[in-house]
Amino acid sequence: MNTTTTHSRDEAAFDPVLGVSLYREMVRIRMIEEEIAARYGEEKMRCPVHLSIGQEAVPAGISAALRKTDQVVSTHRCHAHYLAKGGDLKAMLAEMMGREAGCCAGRGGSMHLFDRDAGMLLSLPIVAASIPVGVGAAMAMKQRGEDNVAVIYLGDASVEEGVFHESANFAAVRKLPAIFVCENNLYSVYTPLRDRQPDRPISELGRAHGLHTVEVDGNDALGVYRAATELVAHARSGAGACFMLADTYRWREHCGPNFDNTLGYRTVAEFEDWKGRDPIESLILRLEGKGALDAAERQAMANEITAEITEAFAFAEAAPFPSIATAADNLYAL
Amino acid sequence: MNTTTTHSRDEAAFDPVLGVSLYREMVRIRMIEEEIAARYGEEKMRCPVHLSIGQEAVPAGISAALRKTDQVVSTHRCHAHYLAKGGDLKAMLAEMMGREAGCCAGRGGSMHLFDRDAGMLLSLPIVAASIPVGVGAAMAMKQRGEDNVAVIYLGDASVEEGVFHESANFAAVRKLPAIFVCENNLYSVYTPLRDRQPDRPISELGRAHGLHTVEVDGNDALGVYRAATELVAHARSGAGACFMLADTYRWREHCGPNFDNTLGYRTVAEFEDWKGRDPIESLILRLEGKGALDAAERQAMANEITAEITEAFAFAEAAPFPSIATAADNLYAL
Amino acid sequence: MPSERIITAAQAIREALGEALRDRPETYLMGEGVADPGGIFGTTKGLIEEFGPDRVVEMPVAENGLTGIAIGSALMGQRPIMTHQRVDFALLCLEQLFNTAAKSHYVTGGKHRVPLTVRMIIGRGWGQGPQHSQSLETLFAYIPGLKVVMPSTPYEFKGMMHAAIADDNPVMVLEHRWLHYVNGHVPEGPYLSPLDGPKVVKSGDRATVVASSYMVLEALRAATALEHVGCSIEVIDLRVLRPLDMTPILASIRKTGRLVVCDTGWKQFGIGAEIVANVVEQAFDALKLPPARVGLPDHPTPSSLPLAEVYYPDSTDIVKHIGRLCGLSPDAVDKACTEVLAVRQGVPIDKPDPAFKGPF
Amino acid sequence: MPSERIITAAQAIREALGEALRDRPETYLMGEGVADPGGIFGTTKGLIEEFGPDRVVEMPVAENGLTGIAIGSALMGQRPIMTHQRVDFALLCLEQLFNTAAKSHYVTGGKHRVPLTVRMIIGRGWGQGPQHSQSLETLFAYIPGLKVVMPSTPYEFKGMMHAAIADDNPVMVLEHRWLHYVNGHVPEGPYLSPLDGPKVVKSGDRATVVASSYMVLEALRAATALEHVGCSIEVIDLRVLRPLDMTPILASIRKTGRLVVCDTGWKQFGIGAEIVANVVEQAFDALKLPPARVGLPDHPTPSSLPLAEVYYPDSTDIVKHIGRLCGLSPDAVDKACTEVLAVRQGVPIDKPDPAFKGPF
Ligand SMILES: Cc1ncc(C[n+]2csc(CCOP(=O)(O)OP(=O)(O)O)c2C)c(N)n1
Ligand SMILES: Cc1ncc(C[n+]2csc(CCOP(=O)(O)OP(=O)(O)O)c2C)c(N)n1
Ligand SMILES: [Mg+2]
Ligand SMILES: [Mg+2]
Repeated sequence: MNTTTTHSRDEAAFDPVLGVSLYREMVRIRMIEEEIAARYGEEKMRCPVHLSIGQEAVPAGISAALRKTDQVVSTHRCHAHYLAKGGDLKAMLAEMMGREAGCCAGRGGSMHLFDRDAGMLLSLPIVAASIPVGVGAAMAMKQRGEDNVAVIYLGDASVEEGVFHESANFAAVRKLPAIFVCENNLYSVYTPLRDRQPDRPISELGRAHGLHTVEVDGNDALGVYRAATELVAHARSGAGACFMLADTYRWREHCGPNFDNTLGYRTVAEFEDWKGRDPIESLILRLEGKGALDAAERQAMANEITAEITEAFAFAEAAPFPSIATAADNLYAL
Repeated sequence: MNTTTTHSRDEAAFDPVLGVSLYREMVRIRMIEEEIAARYGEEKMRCPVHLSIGQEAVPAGISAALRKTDQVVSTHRCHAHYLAKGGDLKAMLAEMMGREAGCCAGRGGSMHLFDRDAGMLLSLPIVAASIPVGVGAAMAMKQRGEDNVAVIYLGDASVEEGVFHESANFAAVRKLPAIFVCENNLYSVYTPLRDRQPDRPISELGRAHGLHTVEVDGNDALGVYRAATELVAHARSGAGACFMLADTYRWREHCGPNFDNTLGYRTVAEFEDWKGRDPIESLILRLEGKGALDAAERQAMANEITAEITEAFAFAEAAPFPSIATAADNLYAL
Repeated sequence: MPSERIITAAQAIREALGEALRDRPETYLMGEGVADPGGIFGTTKGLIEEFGPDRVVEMPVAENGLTGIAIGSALMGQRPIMTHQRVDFALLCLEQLFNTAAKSHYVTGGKHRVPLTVRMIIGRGWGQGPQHSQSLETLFAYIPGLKVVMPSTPYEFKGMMHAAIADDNPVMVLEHRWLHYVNGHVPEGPYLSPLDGPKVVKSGDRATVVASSYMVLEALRAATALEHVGCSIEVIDLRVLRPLDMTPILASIRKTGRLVVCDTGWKQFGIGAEIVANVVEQAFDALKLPPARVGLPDHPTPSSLPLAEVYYPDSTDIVKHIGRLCGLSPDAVDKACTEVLAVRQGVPIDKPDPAFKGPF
Repeated sequence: MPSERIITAAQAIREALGEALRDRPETYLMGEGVADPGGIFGTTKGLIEEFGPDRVVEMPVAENGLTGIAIGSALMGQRPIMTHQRVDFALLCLEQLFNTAAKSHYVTGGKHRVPLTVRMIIGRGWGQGPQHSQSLETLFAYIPGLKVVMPSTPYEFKGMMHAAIADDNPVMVLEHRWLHYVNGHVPEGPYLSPLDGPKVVKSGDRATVVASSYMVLEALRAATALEHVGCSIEVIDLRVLRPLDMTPILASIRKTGRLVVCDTGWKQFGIGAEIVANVVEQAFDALKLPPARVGLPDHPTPSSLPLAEVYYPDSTDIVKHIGRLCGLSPDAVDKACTEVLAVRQGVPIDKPDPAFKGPF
């Protein structure tokens, strides 16, 4: 384990209403991701997919602390970030199917999800490339006197790219309203952290760059939310840029719909251990402990979400492909 | 001031013989640099020059702890590093005059100083570009089972470039025999540290990357030497990569032979304060305190060095230019 | 006589890398994924087990730094072989490649050598989108001091890999990902395919097609179909983009008088521009008609399948240019186009062409 | 009627930047040195005093990150103007420029806009050596989605700077450092020089010289000397390398039938290759003789003065090519060469040409 948790599960501060909404957000993300996995073999989604199953707590907790006008940037693994920030599900699925109704009009595929109206500024498939873009969004908002913040999602591998450091240094020196959220799922594709970084918490990097830094349990949506609330307030007030380290775990293969524990790059024991810390299951236990959400309510929610997903897939599948006459359009803005 | 000094001046451990040799090294560097400055207006040295006057203690102290087979890489401000590591003065001046006898056969100019025989691997004019090259040298020596170390000189601005972090991370994770030596002279061209980095010691970056890290007074050649000895032993033993932060000060303009305090980017008071901490004068005081080097001995040394410099300039000025027929030579190695 | 053994280009690369690691202690592999179970599309698979983590160096995601590290080790006499799973990622390390690697030999008057091999894979297919599918060989070809090669057959992949590793210069090896699946006759044991320049891979007299990488297969397919309609064209595999040796191309043009250049990158400001300009400068009088270029249209790669289908040129484009240059009848052109399309069997453009299985 | 006021290109740039900062609150400058006493060769001098550190953003040395930051702010509607004191430093940020900036408008189906201006200065002179003197416009010109411009006169520097800032695309402005010293007629107040393509800057009928940036001055100097020996050539300032509009060039070739292209970069795989290839494709029949290219020889810039003297082509090279293409007598060529050399007054190549003081 690469980090310590400073924001622990504080049952006293537990707010059941918030808990239920975080639960719903996480379940919705998981159900969408599982449906993508289930249908991937149909070859209608003809682009790589990087699923977030197991990692739902971070985006759920973060987005609950954000305004619509706050901006988010993401990576190749952007589905959950997009959905949690309020990105349009239909436009996401249409994008993955290469349709004109996709958020990128079919030009981008699954790694370019964005939704301007929702404050999801962009996702980029080059590791760490979206980090400075998020800092730039923070700078723009500061320059324009808007009191919004920018959240920059990054994986544990991103901090190996120099551009993370360049971005963090600038955000710190200019006290920009930027919040770096590092989802440490312990792997970069198949490579474990120990083969890529020295043995120290990743959060040390945030501190060394002068960022206001916290560690959280990345499988505890409420803990993420509480920490995020504090960081967002800090950044929004002009006090400076922040860094959150959230340990979590990806359940499926790096890219694609399957499980891949048989490959041997990680142990089944490790996988099972993390599955035991399922962010959704553990929240159910806590909600049930408060009598806040029973099985019937959960089922009703699931039915609602299923209907939404079914409709969105139907929409995307029926949506037309771009006309080939438009292939070269939008090379230059007029 | 950006750092704390952990290796303080410990008069008990003062070794006069070493002190005299460090003194000689520093005086030689300064006299060469001053002669370059004096002759620059003649326009025989037709390339930019970045003088090290005021910063002599770091290379003197570092090189005293190194073997000939240890490798050094440097930056645009490479004269002192080259000279201290045993680089050939004649080849350096000939290079600056664009002669075939230059260390780069006149192709490179003052920012490309190198001397393979002396273990001066290369200097590069792109900020931070030589940092990974030095780490690569360390890796090669480790791969080949040689117990040499690589010293990587960098300026305080270098740590703003992402490639520093990429290099430090890899050196740490692979426990390479690499020693990063950051000469913090407080400025990047005209820009002070506070406009470029948050308010924390630069050494925090070394620690966050898991490097064995120390701070030294960069104007105390003996202190630098003692710290370097420890770091070199650490790295050589295979215990891992190291980082040294050495605060010091450049007396003349960033590029060129003149003083530039009138420009107003730094105060005369700051300049005078640092001049008062002249690494050479302060060592003289300490040597005199031990009765180790009197004025006559210093004068004799100066005469010797003057003769060497005069001869080297004469050599370089008499050295032929490259034949234009060779302009395209050595594009590819055969 | 070609070897009887038939293997894929991915296997051929893997074999070359294994042989180099075995025979030359100063070699090592470095790259994101070199130690992965999949082993970079199979090209490094299993090598970590045989050679361990000091020779098969899995890297943090830090392309610029690790390139500089590879260069530094090369200056010390090591022979690093670096791999980027996609050439797009190499955009992060151009400063090191263009400044340090390309110029160190020249700027030291020949004293430094940089025996560095950089493998960069050109992505294609399955909705990769604009940032995972570029073909950036032109950028490298522009820089004096680099060598730039693009093998097209398994035999060449192995031989040129050995030659790149043996070379004392920084050699950029651009590998089209779909060529990895292609079969060919490949001898066992190390051998060198010299990095000496273009090669005639099919002779003919009506026109010259200069193609690189994957487009060599498209050109050969076009040539076969054109042969069937009575038009014999010469196909030249460009192989080595830098240093560029125009001799075989000029010789061919002097024979045929007609030129089509096709490469895997954007047409404008691309490889084809230099070939055409060079031919015009040196063999203007031999040209019967203006040369034509086949390349990507002037926009990023779209992810959506129908847009990708029209994005990538193929053998039909070559056939059509040849038809025009050689004055073939519309019927003959149609017939040749129909033939090449039939071979492709309607497989969508985002999947490797099953008919390109070889052996080549 | 040209403005009566004569200022240098550096002053013209500074004026454009100041006007933009004054008139458009969404603009800001960013770059290493923008707030320096010297102000990037005078082009940003004093602006920090007028606009303060939030609009004139001195940056840490972190080209890649700061480029991404500029892009992010542009996506949010700001209009960053970024400056690299040497284009060589921009090698560190090509990933952001080529992937994020160039592709965001296309990949979002037109929803994102990147109104980013990047100024990159081409170094030359005083023994800069191989890594501080490159002319890398070709790299940018290759990338669909970027605009690439190279102004050559003070009037154009100011007008094109305004146009670049007003443009909703990422515009790369490549500034030859020695053009900063050149004088010209420049109106006060903002005006736009459209980024629309090449321009005939001197008309003539014997041959067409297409030149970019600093080479426009060399071409004009050659044209004057050739005029004196009775040979009238047309000089076209390329101005906009991307998107490339060949119309004025093709029109000129149809008139003259002869072409020399000269740019500031390496000849091989350079800008000239595309111009020549394009002309050959579209106006083959109009060409009386094979076009010629003038560019840098195939090696890095040497620092040593005598090597630099033979490295950089100048107006004599243009005169010689024209002499050959137009069949001028050796005497006429000699006379024209002698004239251009006399104007240069024997000043060494590592100092700005005193005779290029203008006004242009
Ligand atoms: C610059 C660059 N190098 C390599 C890759 C290939 N790649 C894609 S995702 C990935 C791993 C990223 O790991 P991490 O940041 O931890 O995110 P995770 O996939 O674990 O969510 C890599 C190496 C890339 N996309 N970009
Ligand atoms: C990549 C890059 N960006 C900018 C420059 C211009 N430049 C040359 S030296 C320098 C300052 C370096 O400061 P520092 O590292 O502190 O070294 P110092 O000059 O103080 O010794 C800069 C910005 C450069 N050479 N390379
Ligand atoms: Mg990860
Ligand atoms: Mg400094």
